[in-house]
Amino acid sequence: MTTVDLAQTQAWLADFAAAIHENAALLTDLDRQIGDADHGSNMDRGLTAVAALNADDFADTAAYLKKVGMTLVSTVGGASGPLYGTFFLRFAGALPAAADAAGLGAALRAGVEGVAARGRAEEGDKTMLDALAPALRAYDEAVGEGVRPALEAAAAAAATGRDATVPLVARKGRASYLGERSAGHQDPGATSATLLLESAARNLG
Amino acid sequence: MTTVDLAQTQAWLADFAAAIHENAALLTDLDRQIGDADHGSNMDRGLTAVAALNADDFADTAAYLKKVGMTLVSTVGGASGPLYGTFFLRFAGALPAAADAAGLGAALRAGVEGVAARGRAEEGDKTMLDALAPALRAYDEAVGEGVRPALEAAAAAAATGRDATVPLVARKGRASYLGERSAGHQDPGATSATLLLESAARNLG
Amino acid sequence: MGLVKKLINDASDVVADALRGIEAAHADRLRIDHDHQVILRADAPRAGKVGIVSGGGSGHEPLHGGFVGRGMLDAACCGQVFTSPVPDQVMAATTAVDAGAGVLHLVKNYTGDVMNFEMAAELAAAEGVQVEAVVIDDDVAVTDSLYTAGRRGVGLTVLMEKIVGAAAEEGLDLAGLASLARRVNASGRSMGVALTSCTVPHVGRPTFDLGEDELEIGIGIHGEPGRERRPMASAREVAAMLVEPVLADRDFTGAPAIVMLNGMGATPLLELYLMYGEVATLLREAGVEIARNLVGNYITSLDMAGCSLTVLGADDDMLRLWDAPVDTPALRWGL
Amino acid sequence: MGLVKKLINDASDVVADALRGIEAAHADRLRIDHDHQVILRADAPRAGKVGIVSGGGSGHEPLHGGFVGRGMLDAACCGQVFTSPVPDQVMAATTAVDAGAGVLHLVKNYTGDVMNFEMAAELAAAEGVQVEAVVIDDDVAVTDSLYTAGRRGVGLTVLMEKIVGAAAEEGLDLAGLASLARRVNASGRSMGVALTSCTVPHVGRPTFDLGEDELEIGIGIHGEPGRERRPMASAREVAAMLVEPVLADRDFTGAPAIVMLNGMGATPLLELYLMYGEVATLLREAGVEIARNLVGNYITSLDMAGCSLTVLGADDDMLRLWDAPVDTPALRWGL
Ligand SMILES: Nc1ncnc2c1ncn2[C@@H]1O[C@H](COP(=O)(O)OP(=O)(O)O)[C@@H](O)[C@H]1O
Ligand SMILES: Nc1ncnc2c1ncn2[C@@H]1O[C@H](COP(=O)(O)OP(=O)(O)O)[C@@H](O)[C@H]1O
Ligand SMILES: [Mg+2]
Ligand SMILES: [Mg+2]
Ligand SMILES: [Mg+2]
Ligand SMILES: [Mg+2]
Repeated sequence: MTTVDLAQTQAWLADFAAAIHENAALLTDLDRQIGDADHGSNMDRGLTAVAALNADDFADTAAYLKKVGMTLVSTVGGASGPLYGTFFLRFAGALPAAADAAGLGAALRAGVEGVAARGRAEEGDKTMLDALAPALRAYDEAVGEGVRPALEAAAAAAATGRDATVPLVARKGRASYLGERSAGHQDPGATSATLLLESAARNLG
Repeated sequence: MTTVDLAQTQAWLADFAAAIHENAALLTDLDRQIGDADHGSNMDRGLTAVAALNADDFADTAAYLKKVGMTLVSTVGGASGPLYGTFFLRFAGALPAAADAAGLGAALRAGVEGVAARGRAEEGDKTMLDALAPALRAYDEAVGEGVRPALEAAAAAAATGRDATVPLVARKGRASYLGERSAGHQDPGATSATLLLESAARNLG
Repeated sequence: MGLVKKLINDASDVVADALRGIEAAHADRLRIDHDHQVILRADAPRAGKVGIVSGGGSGHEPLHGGFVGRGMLDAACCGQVFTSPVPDQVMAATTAVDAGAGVLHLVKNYTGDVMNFEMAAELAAAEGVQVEAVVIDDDVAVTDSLYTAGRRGVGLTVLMEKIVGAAAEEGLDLAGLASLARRVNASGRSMGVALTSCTVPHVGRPTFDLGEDELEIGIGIHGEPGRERRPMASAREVAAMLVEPVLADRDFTGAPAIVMLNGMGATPLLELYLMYGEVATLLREAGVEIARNLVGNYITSLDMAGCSLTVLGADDDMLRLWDAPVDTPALRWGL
Repeated sequence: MGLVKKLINDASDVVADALRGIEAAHADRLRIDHDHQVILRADAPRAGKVGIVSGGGSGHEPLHGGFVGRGMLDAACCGQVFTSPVPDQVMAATTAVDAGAGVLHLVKNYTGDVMNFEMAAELAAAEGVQVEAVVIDDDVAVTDSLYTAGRRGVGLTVLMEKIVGAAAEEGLDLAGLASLARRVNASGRSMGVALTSCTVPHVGRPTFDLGEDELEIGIGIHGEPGRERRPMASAREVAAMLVEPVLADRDFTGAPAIVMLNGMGATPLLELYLMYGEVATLLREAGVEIARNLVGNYITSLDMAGCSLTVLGADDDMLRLWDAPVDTPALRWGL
């Protein structure tokens, strides 16, 4: 049975940091269309700080991930800082030692629920939750197949959810100020959240 | 012997006002290149006020032209207001009753010298004097032929002087701040001064 | 991308570099915590006084840092450009200005600002600092509903910081200040218009593109597109586009009003005064009695051209606090 | 041409309309002579006091109208945009503020301003008003020579109006004020840079075009092109382009300096403070002791992006007058 270890977890975050850096201009450009043009630079600043953490400094995966969450809270700012920070803090809090697919699923659920609670958003509000919530459902459905297949299903569902944000009228976050004019644009946070799950699927399990 | 009367004089100013109005955008655009983009609107504002004067309100041509000068001083502003104002005030002061070509020449000389005195400029400084001074010389040379031919010679000399401002480096007025960069542009004031003489040649004598 | 056309060094250092300039300019009255990018009153904390802390993304100057000083804020947290400050910054500001009487957070209603201030308040409470937060949401351009993020906090923030800051200076306690702030928020409304978007240093191109003959109506302060695009109009017509939705949202007759006509950053003062003339005429025609006014750049959006109108229906208390002495870099009177 | 993209009604009415707004905003302290487009202290003329009159083209706000009030100007003459006022305006201002002690004209060195003020002074003298004029020419971007129009008057005008205005408020007589003004003029230098030109309302397009990667160095305050075009540079490099020619023109070591970092109209305050940080560092490294400073939009060029630096080598008298109370719409302290 595959379990998630500290090295894998750090690889996940390193991969996510690289993906954010590569996509920073895209994320900012999406945010430019229906927001304030900073999602890419916000996330890039935070993940650069996360990538600088040394896994050897931490007793276990949960401790490392807790620090990841605190680092994001302390460096990202904006809406995405507390949301991604909460995701990792709750994720870390729910992650069992030597987590298997089910354990990882519990952590993922805690993380996603943390985002929903912190942001008071629901699916369909055109936020990162529109990628995270379907990803969690897909993960749970595939959890019996093991960590990697479940994460692959989650990443695919996140991408579908991200694409489905395009026609939505935003009800939460900055895009909501645009009202009807927010329709026709892809949500930046759902885009970065999909990168998060894609990195997970490439590195965990 | 042709003399200059009040009706002719008013026709001159009306024609000048029309010429300025037609060329306002050009004058402003010339000023935009080496100045502050207001020569056209300045002159247009002033000549609109001049055109509204009623010649019947004045005892003679000199009184009318004095009012023209005062009106320009009071409405144009900038460098051209005092300069054109002074031109007409001095012109009016030197104009004999029922002026013939020589009398008109004396008035023209007084006007041009007034501009030079007020502006402390010399020919070659890239100002309106570069049109006015050669015009005066040409007028004096042709004065024996009568008002109309002398004014036609003056207008042609003004145009030549105006064109000759293009290569000059400005030493007076706002264009002087540009130093060498003022070369290659036609002086706006020399351009409007040429219109003044062309209107005179069309209406006086 | 070449150098973005701004007076900056590196886009990532804009806030840090500007803070050095603010320190050089105002060392006599302000103290800068460069680690946390917090601007503090040089004499903070003041014994017995409730600390007033605000902050948000940078790019709205003079808000908030220009309003730190006697009679207004004790501290301002400077986030990155258009990015809410992080909880560490708010926490540092909060503990630095707390003198035992507690700290009031004045928070503009943006998801990021609200969450980051909330997290900081939790941290501060855990350290025994009494914190209250009041959220400002005065922008009538945004439809309010239970299901949305609600209205943005915009121009009223300036009036709020002045009035609440004056009350804190007078010694009002934390509960009293929070309730005053909520009264101010309930009585103020704003509406903005843009002639151009603005360019975020990191991005190097305008956040939105607007045709030469278009206006963006109902904009916020982050260069985000507004609610509606309309054909370019005269100042008189634009004034009506600002005044009408404000008056439609709240009845401002029957009480004196404090009116701010604010520039978004790139609009000449000449135009702001001209707009104020138009706005004041319309307000008076609608029966609003303008008791006080403020015309200028107070809450900006980098180099955006445009302006916003804020109207606050003031009671005697608010008027008195408005007139009270204030001594900050950007607002100073009655000393 | 469609509507020019500005918050105005008709381009010809910009000044008249803005004056109505200024009146609406500052009726408590200013009086407007709409016929002559003159802004006056509400309490002018003041018995025994020399009247201080300035003015020039509009489009530089808050200069000059924003500096009318206690401790600064008695009247400001508002020409059309970028166009010197006509003698009638200056004459109206002069007679309105004369209380028998005479009137000092503070004139920026532009051919038009100088001639129009001169004509007005002749008219006023004819009516028995004692008038002195001091011409301000502080712009080191322009080569001075006997054969040219000389240097422009730019940023030093703000410092001049403050210092001379304070001395007039203290009761200094006309001759003393004129000599103080000449001392200030002799001790101050300025240099400006533009990132964009500006758009004159009547014209509807920028006065000059500048590439995305170009700076215009040595600009004045009328949107006119500068002395030189250079590639876009960092704030630190731009600061050197301003500081070096100023220090090359006059030795500012050995006496305290008053330094102004002024915005041209469309530059965010965030950038101005950032620039001030860079400029202050360079000045200090060059041995200049900055005793006082001013950062913000004080003498602008409509919607031009850019900034200017003014340095005044001050004696004790000037410093004291700088610190003296001032109470105008745009400058207020020490009350
Ligand atoms: N209330 C919320 N709940 C969940 N996600 C949200 C919420 N508000 C905003 N977001 C997400 O945050 C993203 C924007 O992040 P970012 O641009 O970094 O912050 P800001 O909006 O403060 O500038 C949005 O695209 C959206 O996915
Ligand atoms: N000292 C001077 N003597 C003669 N003509 C001058 C002088 N200074 C400027 N001019 C003329 O005035 C013209 C500019 O007029 P205008 O644009 O109306 O005024 P301003 O330069 O004040 O904006 C110049 O093109 C030049 O011909
Ligand atoms: Mg954003
Ligand atoms: Mg001109
Ligand atoms: Mg943001
Ligand atoms: Mg001019």
